[in-house]
Amino acid sequence: MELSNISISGLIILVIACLLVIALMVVNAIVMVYAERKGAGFIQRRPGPYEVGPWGTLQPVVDSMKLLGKQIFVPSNVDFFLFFAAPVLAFFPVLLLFLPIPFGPFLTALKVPDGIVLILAFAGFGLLANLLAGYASNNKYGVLGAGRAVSQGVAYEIPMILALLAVVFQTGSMNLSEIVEAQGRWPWSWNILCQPLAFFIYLVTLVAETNRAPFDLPEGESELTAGFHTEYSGMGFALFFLAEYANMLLVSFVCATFFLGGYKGPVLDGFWWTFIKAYLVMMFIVWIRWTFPRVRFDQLLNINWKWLLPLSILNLWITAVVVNFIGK
Amino acid sequence: MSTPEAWRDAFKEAGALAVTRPDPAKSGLALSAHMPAGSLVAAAEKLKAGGFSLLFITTADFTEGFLVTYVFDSFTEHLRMALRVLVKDKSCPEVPSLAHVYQGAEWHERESYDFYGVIFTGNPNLVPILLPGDDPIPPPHRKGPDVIASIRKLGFLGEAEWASDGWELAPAPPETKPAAGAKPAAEKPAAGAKPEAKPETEKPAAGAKPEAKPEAEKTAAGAKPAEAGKEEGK
Amino acid sequence: MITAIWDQLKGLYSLIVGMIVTGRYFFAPQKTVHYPRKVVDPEDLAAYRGPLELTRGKDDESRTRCISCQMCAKGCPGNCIKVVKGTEGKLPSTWVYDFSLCCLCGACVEVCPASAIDFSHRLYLVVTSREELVMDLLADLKERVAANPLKPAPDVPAAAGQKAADAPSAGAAKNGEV
Amino acid sequence: MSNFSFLNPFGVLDEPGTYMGDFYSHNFSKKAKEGTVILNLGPQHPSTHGVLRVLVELYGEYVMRSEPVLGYLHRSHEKMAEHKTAYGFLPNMGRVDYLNAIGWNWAYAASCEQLAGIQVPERAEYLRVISAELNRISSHLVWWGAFVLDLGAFTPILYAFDDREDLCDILQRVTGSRLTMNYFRFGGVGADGDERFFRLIREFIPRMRERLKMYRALVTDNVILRRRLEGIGSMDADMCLRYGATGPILRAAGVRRDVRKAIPYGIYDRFDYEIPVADRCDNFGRYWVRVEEIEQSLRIVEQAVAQIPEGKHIVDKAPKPAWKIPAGESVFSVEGARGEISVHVISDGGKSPYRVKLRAPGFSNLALFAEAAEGTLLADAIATLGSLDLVIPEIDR
Repeated sequence: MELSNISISGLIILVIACLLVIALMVVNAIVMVYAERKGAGFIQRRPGPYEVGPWGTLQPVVDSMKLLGKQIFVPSNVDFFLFFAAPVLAFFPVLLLFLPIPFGPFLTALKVPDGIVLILAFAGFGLLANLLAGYASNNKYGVLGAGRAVSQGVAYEIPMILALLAVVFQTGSMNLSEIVEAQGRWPWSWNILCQPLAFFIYLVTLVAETNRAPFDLPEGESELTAGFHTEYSGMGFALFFLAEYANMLLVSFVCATFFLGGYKGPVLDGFWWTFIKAYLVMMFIVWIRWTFPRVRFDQLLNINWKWLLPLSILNLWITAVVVNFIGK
Repeated sequence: MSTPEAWRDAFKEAGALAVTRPDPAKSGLALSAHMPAGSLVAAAEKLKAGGFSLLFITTADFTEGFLVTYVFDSFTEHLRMALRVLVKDKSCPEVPSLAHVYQGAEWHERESYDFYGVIFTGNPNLVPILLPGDDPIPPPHRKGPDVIASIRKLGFLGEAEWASDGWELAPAPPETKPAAGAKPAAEKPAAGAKPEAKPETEKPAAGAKPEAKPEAEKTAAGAKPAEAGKEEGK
Repeated sequence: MITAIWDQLKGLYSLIVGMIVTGRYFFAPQKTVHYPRKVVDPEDLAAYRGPLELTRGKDDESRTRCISCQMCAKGCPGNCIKVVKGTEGKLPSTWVYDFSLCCLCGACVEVCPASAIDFSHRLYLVVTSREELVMDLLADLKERVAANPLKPAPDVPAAAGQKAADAPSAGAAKNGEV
Repeated sequence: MSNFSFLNPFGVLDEPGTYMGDFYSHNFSKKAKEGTVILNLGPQHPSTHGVLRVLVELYGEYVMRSEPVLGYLHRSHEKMAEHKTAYGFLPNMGRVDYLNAIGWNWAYAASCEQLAGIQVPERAEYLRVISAELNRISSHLVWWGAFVLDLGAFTPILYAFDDREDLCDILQRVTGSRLTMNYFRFGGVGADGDERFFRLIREFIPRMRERLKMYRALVTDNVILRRRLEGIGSMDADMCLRYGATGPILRAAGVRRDVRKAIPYGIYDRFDYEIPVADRCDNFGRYWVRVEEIEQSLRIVEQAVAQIPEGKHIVDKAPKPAWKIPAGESVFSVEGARGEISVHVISDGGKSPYRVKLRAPGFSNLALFAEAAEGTLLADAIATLGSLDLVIPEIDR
């Protein structure tokens, strides 16, 4: 619905949408924790969680109970306000990012003409939260982790924007619903085929943006014990955990809408296609995590500034030329 | 430069007290040279020039003093040799450090300093390495007065190919030691007497170790604290 | 410039090969022995060194072969065996074994002239306090013989006697070599 | 001043409590420059294998100066040796370095046998070679998994332990335990290998060769790993000589030195195998040398299992637990998984050995970490630490 002339009914829809999104985020965290631990288990030829509940399904629920119950330990002379602001800042802005995403033909919480600008603008908040967490927890490892988180987050924002911009160029509009409408029903008419380079660049940046797998330097276990969230236990750690999975879900939804045809599917359109595609992308991220070693920090930045950025600019330029001459 | 004879002359020039040839089949050492503390660094530099590396330093407590054995071996062709230094004064044992010739020696020397209290002058960082640094304990590996053995009685150094007069580790006169390798008879009564004698001396020394200052002073040289050594004997 | 790009492509190819390997293992059968549901197959446990046990007597099952010669107590580096000579003949009256001190080195088993001691194959031993680790092996021998007496058949392996319910403490005959 | 004045000759030790942090960080920070951060890596740190603590002086992310602090796992095996019988000290050998227990068993048992002049029967020699090489493979597998885990890959350590389980099952059939093996006796080995033992080995060798191909595809050729290892942590031959570093570190520096060939012991001269040498001097060279050694050890075991004769597994009148080592001195070196393991036994013919010096390869290998990690990034310092294949109980003894 249009943002400008907001009415009472519009407001109610918005509130319901927000509640639904919070429910989605929590349920998704539970499902993703289970899926990740099962996936990791199967890759490593072990059964994964098995004891709690049928086939271990209650394991993440019990984990979150434990995290709720754990004592929140605050180390000595810590910046009290920032220490507690950081997890909250990490988790809640992500809630706002789910609104413009078109789950179904009519299921869009906030019909905003330039949905992608809203998403990318707020994507930087998680970065700020990591910085605050590392800085405020009075721990040398935290400070090192925070430094890495900032430079990595800033570095990988730019190729991400340029990659998405290429798709926007091609479809001519910033509104996510129109982008999905522009893609056809069958896989060969999705953007992934006409923008393969943009898809590859976006895939790399989404792994880096959510601090996952080969790029998980801010919380590199083997070097910085736990990076920026070393000193967090109990709910603080749980919120960071939830934020990480919410970010993963968000970038997977954006990847689904931009490159994999959103809610358009071969049989009949609907929000389930978005979820299937998003969860496929997430399983791919989990698969990457359990395969590759960690990239060193300067290599991480080299990949970005020396390879991803030029490639994305080149791709943008080619798209512009093609769109200009063929005239969409 | 890789035959024991060549090295024997090299050590002689470096001022060795004596050069002994332990039986290689039993001891695994091709040559062992006894150096005075002063000429140790010179011999080590000569060995380093010859491509030898310092494998480890063994310190052992004997009646004559601390015998510090430096074992060298060459990485290109195998020739295992030992430099030995005898430190007679047990109250303040001093040995020049090889840390500037072989950086690896620094840790081995700190370990000997931990266990025996041998001070290696010139070691860049002579603080305890394996034992806790903040509450130092008297060196645990020193032998009690009744279990200590004598190098000359044991005679494990092998026959001396060349010995200068200053060397006092020559094997003890044969009549107290029937055969070089056999356990000298004199040792047996001491060993026999050991079980009874030790428990009394052991208990008070161990019990009183930390608190009583004078007590620790007296037994500092020969104390054998209980916690490192398990109560021995049935 | 071309070689740089070629290196990157080769690098990407090596990443894909790595992904294929883990992908294939995603569907491979699991290797975990899931303890409550599956048990380590006893054949593998033949040489496993669990806590000590007294071997069964030749003629009378519940009589130990021990002649209380103290060889094992002397030879044990951990001093975990206490044998007290009994009244009737050479049989010991008490045979106390402290499993918390034992380092399973096997010196006692090898030095025993009457081959009276052997390692049990109790893999699933669980105790809640250190005192429970101090075992009286004479009582243990009687209890095991009572549990599955081999009766006259002297050396038939007691595979049949395997109790599946609780810890499969192997009552099998002593394994081959001393 | 505490009454142990002779322990503090240069007044280096200040009164405890007058400084922040503990004794070692205070002693380390005396030489710190401006604008640097003193960081404690360990002793509770995920990437130090066991309880190693490294004091690191960081300038930003660069390691300017580092000093490992040892002693958190010091059990004083050498002092225990002076209170136990020679036979009673054998189980300790499995506990000094539990990843390569057989190497240490061999060094101590052979050192006493060399002193006492005990001959070992043929079959026992073959059993010794087979168990030592299998133990070397299992030690290299644990190193391989843990090293790649340090670099951030979580899965390969599970595959490595998957293979190591088979090895532990095989070795358990003869030694009785899976980790702290007490297999060697003076004059032979503890138990003979039965038919199932040799069958399991024959099945294991081809399967392991298949797995080595998989390891190469998954990790060795992985570009991220190559970038993390090549050209980092350079330790050349001269540095190894100055520090006494031996084993794969020395062989990765281009020196062809393997105790099995340099000082032939046991029956190693009957098998044909090469010594993998790489003159790359960097982390990847050490990685490559160890992975190749797994292949060579498989070849040795294959030939040994084929040629093993019948016979006794221990000499007839083998020394009993109350056996006394004859008076004398003996040094014996063995090629362990991490380098040259030497045991220096001095015996006065009494009930217990007079002095036993255990030369751990890790002790000298770790000493050169400070010089190799100077000026590198923190992540590279952790990678160099992992490439040294450290086992802290062996270093602290």
